Amino acid sequence: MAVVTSARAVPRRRRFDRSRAAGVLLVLPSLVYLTLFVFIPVIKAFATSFTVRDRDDAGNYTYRVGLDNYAQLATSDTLRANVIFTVFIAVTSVAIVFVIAYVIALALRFGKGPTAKLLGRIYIVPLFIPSVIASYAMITFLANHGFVDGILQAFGLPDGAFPKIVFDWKGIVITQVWLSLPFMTVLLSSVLLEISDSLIESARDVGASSWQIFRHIVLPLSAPGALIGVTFMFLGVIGGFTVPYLLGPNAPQMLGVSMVYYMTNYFEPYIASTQAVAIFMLSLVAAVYYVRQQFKREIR
Amino acid sequence: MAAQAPAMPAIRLSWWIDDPRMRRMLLRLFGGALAVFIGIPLLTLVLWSFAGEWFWPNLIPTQWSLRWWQEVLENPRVIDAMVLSFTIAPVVTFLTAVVAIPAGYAFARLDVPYRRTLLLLFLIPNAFPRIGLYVSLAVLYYQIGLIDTYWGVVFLHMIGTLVYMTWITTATFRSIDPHLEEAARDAGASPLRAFFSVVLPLALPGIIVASLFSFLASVDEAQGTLIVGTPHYITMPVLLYTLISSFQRPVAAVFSVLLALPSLLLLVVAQRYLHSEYVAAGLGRV
Amino acid sequence: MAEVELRHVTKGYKDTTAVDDVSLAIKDREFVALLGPSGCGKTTTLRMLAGFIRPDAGQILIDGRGVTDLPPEHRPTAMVFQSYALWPHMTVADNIAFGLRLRRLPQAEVADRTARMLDVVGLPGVTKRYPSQLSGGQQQRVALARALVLGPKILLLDEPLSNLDAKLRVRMRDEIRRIQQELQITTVYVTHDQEEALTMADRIAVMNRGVLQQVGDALDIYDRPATAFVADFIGSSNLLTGTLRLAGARPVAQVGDARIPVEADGLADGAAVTVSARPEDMEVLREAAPDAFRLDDTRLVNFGAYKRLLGRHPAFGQLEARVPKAFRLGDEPVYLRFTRARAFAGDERPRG
Amino acid sequence: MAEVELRHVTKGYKDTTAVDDVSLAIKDREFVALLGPSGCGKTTTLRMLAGFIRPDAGQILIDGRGVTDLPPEHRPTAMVFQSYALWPHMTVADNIAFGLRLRRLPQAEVADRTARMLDVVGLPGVTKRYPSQLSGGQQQRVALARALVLGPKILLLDEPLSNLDAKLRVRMRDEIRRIQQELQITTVYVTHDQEEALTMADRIAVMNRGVLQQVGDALDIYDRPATAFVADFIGSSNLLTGTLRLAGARPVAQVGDARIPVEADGLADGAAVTVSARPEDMEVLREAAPDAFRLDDTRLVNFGAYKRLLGRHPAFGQLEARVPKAFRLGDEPVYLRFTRARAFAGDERPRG
Amino acid sequence: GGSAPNAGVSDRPSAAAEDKELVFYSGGDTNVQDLHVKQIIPAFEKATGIKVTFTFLEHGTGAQGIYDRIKAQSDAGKTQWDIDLWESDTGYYTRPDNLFLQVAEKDIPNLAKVPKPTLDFVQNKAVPYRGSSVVLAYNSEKVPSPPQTYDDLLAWIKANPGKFAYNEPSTGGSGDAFVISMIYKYSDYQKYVTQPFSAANEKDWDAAFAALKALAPSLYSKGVYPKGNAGTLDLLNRGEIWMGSVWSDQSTQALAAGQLPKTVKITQINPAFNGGAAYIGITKNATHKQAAMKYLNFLLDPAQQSFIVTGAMSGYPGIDWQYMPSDARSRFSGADKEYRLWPGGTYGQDMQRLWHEKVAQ
Ligand SMILES: Nc1ncnc2c1ncn2[C@@H]1O[C@H](COP(=O)(O)OP(=O)(O)OP(=O)(O)O)[C@@H](O)[C@H]1O
Ligand SMILES: Nc1ncnc2c1ncn2[C@@H]1O[C@H](COP(=O)(O)OP(=O)(O)OP(=O)(O)O)[C@@H](O)[C@H]1O
Ligand SMILES: [Mg+2]
Ligand SMILES: [Mg+2]
Repeated sequence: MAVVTSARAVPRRRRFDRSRAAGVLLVLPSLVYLTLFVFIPVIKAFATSFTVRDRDDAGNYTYRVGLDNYAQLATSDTLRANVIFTVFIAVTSVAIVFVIAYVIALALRFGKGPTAKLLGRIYIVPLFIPSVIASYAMITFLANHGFVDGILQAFGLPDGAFPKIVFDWKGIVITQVWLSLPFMTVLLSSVLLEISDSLIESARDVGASSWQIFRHIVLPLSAPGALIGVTFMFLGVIGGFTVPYLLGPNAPQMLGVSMVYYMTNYFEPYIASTQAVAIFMLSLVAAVYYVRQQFKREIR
Repeated sequence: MAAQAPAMPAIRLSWWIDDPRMRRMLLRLFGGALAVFIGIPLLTLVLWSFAGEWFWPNLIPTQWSLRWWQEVLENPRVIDAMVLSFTIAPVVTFLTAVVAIPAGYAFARLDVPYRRTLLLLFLIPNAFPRIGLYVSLAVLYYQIGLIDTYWGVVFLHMIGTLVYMTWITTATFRSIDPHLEEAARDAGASPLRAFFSVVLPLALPGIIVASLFSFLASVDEAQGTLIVGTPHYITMPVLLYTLISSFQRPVAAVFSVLLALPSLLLLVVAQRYLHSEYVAAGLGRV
Repeated sequence: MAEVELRHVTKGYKDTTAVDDVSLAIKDREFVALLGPSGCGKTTTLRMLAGFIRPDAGQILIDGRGVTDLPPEHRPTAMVFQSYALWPHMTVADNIAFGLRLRRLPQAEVADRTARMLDVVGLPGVTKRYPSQLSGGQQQRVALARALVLGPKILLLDEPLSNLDAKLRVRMRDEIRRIQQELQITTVYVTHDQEEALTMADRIAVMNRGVLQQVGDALDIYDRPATAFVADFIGSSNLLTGTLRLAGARPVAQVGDARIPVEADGLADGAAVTVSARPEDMEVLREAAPDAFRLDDTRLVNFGAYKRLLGRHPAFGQLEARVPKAFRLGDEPVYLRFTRARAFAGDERPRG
Repeated sequence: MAEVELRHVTKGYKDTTAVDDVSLAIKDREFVALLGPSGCGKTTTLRMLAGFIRPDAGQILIDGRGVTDLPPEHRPTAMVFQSYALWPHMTVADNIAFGLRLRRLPQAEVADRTARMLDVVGLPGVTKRYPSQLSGGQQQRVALARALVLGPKILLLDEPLSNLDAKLRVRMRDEIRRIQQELQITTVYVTHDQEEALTMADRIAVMNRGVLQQVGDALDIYDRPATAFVADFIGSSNLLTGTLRLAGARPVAQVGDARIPVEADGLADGAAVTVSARPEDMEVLREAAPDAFRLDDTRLVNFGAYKRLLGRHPAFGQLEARVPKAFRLGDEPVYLRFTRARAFAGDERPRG
Repeated sequence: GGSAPNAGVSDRPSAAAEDKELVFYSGGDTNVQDLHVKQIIPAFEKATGIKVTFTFLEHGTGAQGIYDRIKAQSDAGKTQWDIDLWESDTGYYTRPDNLFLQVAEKDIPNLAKVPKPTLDFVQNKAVPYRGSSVVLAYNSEKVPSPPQTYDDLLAWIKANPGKFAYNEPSTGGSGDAFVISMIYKYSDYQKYVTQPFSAANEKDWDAAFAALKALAPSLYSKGVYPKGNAGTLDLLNRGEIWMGSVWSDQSTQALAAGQLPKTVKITQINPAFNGGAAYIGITKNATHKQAAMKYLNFLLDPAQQSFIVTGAMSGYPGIDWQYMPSDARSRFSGADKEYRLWPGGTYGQDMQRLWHEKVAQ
C-alpha cells in the first residue's frame, strides 16, 4: 500500500538483533580456530614466497624481499612442466571418476535389481581405506610383474607387454579414481535424488528416449551439483601428496610432491612456499566457481 | 489441433539403453568390473600379509606364514601407533563436532553477518595445498610450542575435518523444519533446551555421518602428522609410510590390513547412516 | 480426436488394490473428470492411461487399438502434472519446444508452433523466461502448452490446479475448459475437488477405494447419486441409517421411531438402508407438522451467500439444512421436513 | 481467558513490508480469523503474536501487559502450525507431554493431562504411535492437543487445515470450533480460505499486502465490505469500474453508457469508483426491462446445489448471476438486473 | 609431550655436575633403533648409570622438524637445549647455522680409532659410528659375472637395456651413489672430500648429468627410477631388473629375512660406490654434554662396534677395521668393505635438484 500513515512516518528503528549476535557467537570458535591454524599459516606462506635467498660461491646465504621465486616458477621448464602435469592429472582423474560415479549414481537412482544394491554396497568401500594403504595396494596390484601382470601372463600375455602403470601418470590417475569414487558417487547420488520423477516422466511423455532424457534432462539438471563435486575433487587432487609420491613418475612431478622435495631435499622452503601459493591461486579459480554455484543455488 | 500430429521420434543410436535386458546386462558387467577394481587390490594386500615367500612369477605366495603378523603384533611401536591413531581420531571428531555444530547451526538458522564471506573463508583450508599449509603451520607450532605434542596433532587433524563437519551439519540443520524448533519454544523450552531436545536428535544422522568422515579423515592423515607429530606422535599411517619405504612389504601389508580393519568395521556399523542424502548434503546444499 | 476405453483394469500394490476392475469408456472430445478422495486410485488410473504404469489385468484401448503394452513415449497422450514438472533448466520456449525438437522438426516450424501454443494458453511474451521466473498460474499454462504442442489425441491432467490459490484456481478452471473446447481434445481430468469436477467436466467418474462408483454428468451425480458414498462425497448430505419399509403408498425408511419418505429404486422391503438428504432438500418450519422433526441445540453457520442451520434430533443425531442469508433463529423451536431423500442399500456409513 | 492487542505493529523484510501498521484488539474468548491472500502478512502477524518475530515498530499486549520483548517460551500463547510440526522422534504421548515435562510436573499428572487432552481432541489410544504412523487429520489433532495441554491463554493457528482433504477439512473445522468453545480460549486463526473464516470465526480480520482492510463478523464482511478488495476476495463479485453520479435521487455509477444504482457512502460526485455486485444480487429476467442488461454468449455452470449463469455484456464484460438448480437456458435472450451494488473509491481492480 | 624447549630449567653450566641423564634423538630404519634400544643403551646405562631418553624418528621422517626445533632454541638464545644427541642425515651437521659441537679426542678418546677423513668430512661436528656402502645387487642366474668397475657397469647397462635401475636420488642414498659415481667420473673426487663447499665445482656436473640422461633409454622401463632404496630391491624381487645399486646393509638383511630370492648376490665395484658413515652429533648447547660424550665414546668401543657388524645391522664399523675383532673383520669380503665419501649438504641438495631438472623424465 502506498499510503504512508503517521505511525509509519517515524523511521523504523531496528531493534537489537539477538539472532545476529547469537550467530556471531556460535561461528566465533570455528573462526578463531581457522584463523590460528589456517589463515595465519597461509599468510606466512605468502610472506615466505616473497623472501628470496641468494647463495654465494662458498655456500653462504643472504636474504631479501623480491619476486624472484615467482620468476623462477614461471621460467623454470621443470616447474612449468610440473604445473601442466598437475592440471592434467587432476582433470583426467576427475573426468574418469565423474563418468564412473555417474553410472553408479544412475544405477542407484533408477535401478532396482540386485546389481544396483551391490553397487550401493561396494562403491563406498574406498572411503574407509586410508590413502596410504590404497596407494600401496595399487602398487602391489598394478606394478609390472605385479598381481594383474601375473594374471595376464598366466593367460598368455608376453612378459613386458604389460603397460607401465605404476611410476606413471596412469598409476596416479587410477589410484585417485579408486580413492575419490565414493565421494563423487555419494555427491552425484544426492544430486540425482533431487531430480523428481515427474520431470523425467514428463520427458518420456513427450517422446524422449532414455538417452535423450539423460542428455537433455538428467545431465543438465545435475550439472550444478555435479560441478560442485568436480571442483571439490579437483582441489583435492591438485594439492595431494601421498598418491603421486608413491605412484607417480620421477618427472614431471605433481606440485604436491615437488613442493615436498623443494622443502626437504633441496632445502628451498622459499620456492616450496611459492609453489604452494601458486597451487592456491590455481585452486582459487575452482574455489571461486564453487562458491558462485553455491550462491546461485541459495538464491533459487 | 490445427497441425498434424508429428511423427514419432526418429530411430535412435542408443537403442541399447532403452532395451531393459541389454541395460541390465551392461549394468551387471559394470558392477562386476567395479567389484574387481575395488576389491582385488585390497585382497592382494591380504595375500601379502600371509606370504612367507612370494617371488615373481608366482600368482600366489609359495609359502604361507603368520610370522609377519607375529612380528607386527609383537612390535610395541605398532601397538603404540594403533592406540594413538584410534585415540586421536575420536578426540579430533569430538572437538570438531563441538566447534562445527554451533557454526553449522548458525549458518543454517541464524542471521550471521557476512555469511558469504565467511563461507568463502571456510573454503581456504581446502583450496590451499595441504602440504604447504602443514609446513607453514609447523613453523608456527615451533613458536607456540605445539610441535610434537598431542594437541598439536589433534589441531592439525581438525583442519581437514572442521570444514567438512561444518558443511554437513549446516545442510542437516537446514533440512529440519524450523517449525519443529519453534514448537518446542512455544511449549516453553529455552533456545538451548529446544536445540537439545528437538533439533539435535533430528540432526543426529547427519552428525553421525559427519563424525564418521572426521574419524576417517583423522585416521587417514599422514603427511601433516609426520611433520608436526614426530618423533613422539607416530600414527598408523605415518608408520605405514615408514614401512613402505624400508622394504618390508609383508610387514606393510599386515599393517595395512590392521589399519583397514577397524575402518571397515566402522563401515559395517555405519551402513545404515550412509544415505547419500546425508553424506553429500554438506556439499550440495550449503 | 480419440476415444479411450478402460476394460476391467486392475492394479494392485503390495498391500492395496489401487485400482479395482475399472471399466470406463470415454467418448471423442469428451471432458471426463476422475473424482474421488485421496488415495482412491485416481492417479494410478491416469498413469495407466499415460503408460507410466502397466495394469496387472485388463486392457486400455485408444481409438479401439490396444495400447496396454505401449510405453508412454509411444502413446498419443500428453500429461500435465500436479507439480507442473517444468524443466527448470530450460526456458519456457525450450520447455514447449523440447518434444518438437526430439522429432527433428525444422527450426522455423518449432518456433512457430511454440509461439502459437503460447497464444492458445494466453501467455505470449514469456518465451525467454525460466519457469522459476513465472507465477504458479503461468507455470500451469506453460505445462499445458507443453502437453498440447505435440497435438496429442488425449490430454491427461492430474490435479493440475491444486497448487494454486483459490482465486487463481477458479480462473484457471475456465481457462482449461476453454482450451479444451477450442482444441476439441479428449480430456481426462483428475481431481479431488468436487466443485472442479462439477463445473468443468462433461461427465464425472467418481471413485472410491479403487472402485468406480458412478459415471455421469454433474446433474446425475448430484441429484441421482448411485451410492451412499457418492451422495456423501458430492456436496453435503444428511446421512441416516435405518430399515426400508415398502408397505405404504410411498416407500419410507424407518429410522428409530421416525419414518422418512424416500426414493428407493430396486430395494427390497426390510432392507438395511442408508438415507441421504441434502441440506437444500430440508424444509425449515417454524411450527410442528406431520413429517417434520423438531431440532434441538440449533445454531447457524454463515457461508456468506447463504447460511446453514445445524441442530440435533434425538433419532437422527446432527442434521443440517440450507437456509437463506436472512434467516434468523428466534426463541421458537425449529422443525425440519425431508422434502427429498434417497435410500441406498447397506447401513454402514460410507467412508472416504 | 485473555485479551490480545496489536498496536501499530509493523514488520518489514528487505524488500517488502510484510505487516504494515496493524492495530487489532481481540476480546477475551473471542475467535478471530485472519483472512487474506497468500503473502498478505497473516503468518507474520501470527508469529509476532507468538513471539517468533519481533516487530520493527509497535506493541503487542496480552491482558494489557506489553509482551513485545518476551520470547515465545515466556508467552501464554500456544501455536498450531500448518505442517503440524510434530516432533517425529517422539511418540504422540511424548509430543504432548513435552511441555509438561519441561515444567517438571509429577509423572502421574503428566500422564493424566496427556490422556485427558487426547480425549478432548477425540484421539484416545494412539499414545504410543509416532507421528508418521498417523493420518493427516490425526496429526492435526495431536498438534492441537500439544498446543492446548499447557493451558495457554491464547491459541494461535496458522492454516491448520490446509494440508487436509476437503471432507476432513470440514469435519475438523467443527472440531476446532467445538474445542475452542469448550475450553473458552481466545483464538487467532490464520487462513486464506474464506469459507473457513466465515464459518468458524466470531470476527474476521481481512488483510491485504500487510494492511488490515476490515475487521468484522461474517455478515459485516460479506454484506458490507469496506473496500473493493474485501468485496472481491470474500465470495465472488461482479466488478465494474466507472464514475459516481450523485445527481439523481439515488446514487448511480456510470459504467460506459449504462447506469447502475449503487450504495456509495461518503463518496463525492464524479469520483472514480469500482462497483461490486454479488452474483446472488443479480436478478435474472427473461424479458427486457428498465435497469436490466441483456447478456450474450450465455452459459450455465453447475455447482451442484445451484448454478451460475455467465454471459457477456458489451459495457461490463463478463457477468455472473446465481440461479437455482432448475434454471435452464432457452433460445430467448436473458437479462440481468443489479438488485444491490456497492461503489468503492478508486477504479483500479483490486489485486490479491 | 616432552617437546617444549625446557624454558623452566635453570641456567647452570652443564659441565659443573655429573650428568645423570641423556636425551638422544635418532632416525633411520628400524635396525638402527634396534641397535640402540636393544644393544648399546642397556649396556651403556649399566656401565655408567646414566639414564638415556631415546627417541626414534622413523626413516627420514621429520628430520627437518628436529633440525628446526634445535634451531628454534638457538634463535631464541636458549643456553640449555633439550636434545643432546642427534643422529640424522650427514648434511645437517655442517649447515651454516652452526648448531653442533666440534668434538675432539680429548673429550672422546675413542675418536683416535676413527678414520680421519670421515671426521674431517663433517668438520668434527659429528661422530661417525657405523657405516655402510652402496653396492651392486644382481640376479646371479641372469648375470654370471657382474661388472668390476663403473665403466664396466655402464657398458653392461647398455648391453642389457631395461635390466638396471637406480632409485630417484632424492628418495634414497643408493640412487645417489650411482649418480655420484658419475659425478666423480667427470669431476675430481679430492675436491669434494678435502675442500669446503664451492659452487664452482658444480660446473663439472653438466657432463655427468648429460651422461646420465643419455643412459636413461637403457635403464629400467626406459628411464623409470624407483622411489626409495626399497624401490630398487622391490624391482629385483619381482624380477623386473637384474641389477641395481643398493645399500649393503639393507640388502644383506633382506636376503637374510627371505625377502629377496637367494639368487640375488652382492658385489662392489672398483673404485667403490660412495658409502657413508652414520653420524651422531652433539648439539652445541646440549644440556648433558658430558653424558653425550661418554655415550659416543662408549659407542666407538670395539666391543660395541662388533654388534654393528655381526648383528642384524650388517653395517660397517665406525672405527677403522684394524681395531675390530677378527670375526667381525671376516663378515664382508675384502672388496665390499670399501667406499668413497660424498659431502652431501649443499652439494647434495643441488645434486638432487639438478638431477630432477636435467635427468628425470
Ligand atoms: N508406488 C506405489 N507403491 C505402493 N502403493 C502405492 C503406490 N502408488 C500408489 N499406491 C497406493 O495406491 C492407492 C491409490 O493411489 P493413487 O496415487 O492412485 O491415489 P489418488 O487417488 O491419486 O490419491 P491422491 O488424491 O492422494 O493423489 C493408495 O492407497 C496408495 O497408497
Ligand atoms: N523471512 C522472510 N524474509 C523475507 N521476506 C519474508 C520473510 N517472511 C515473509 N516474508 C514476506 O513477507 C510477506 C508476508 O509473508 P507471510 O508469510 O506473513 O504471508 P502469509 O499471509 O502468511 O502468506 P501465505 O498464505 O502464503 O502463508 C510476503 O511478501 C513474504 O514474501
Ligand atoms: Mg493422485
Ligand atoms: Mg502463511
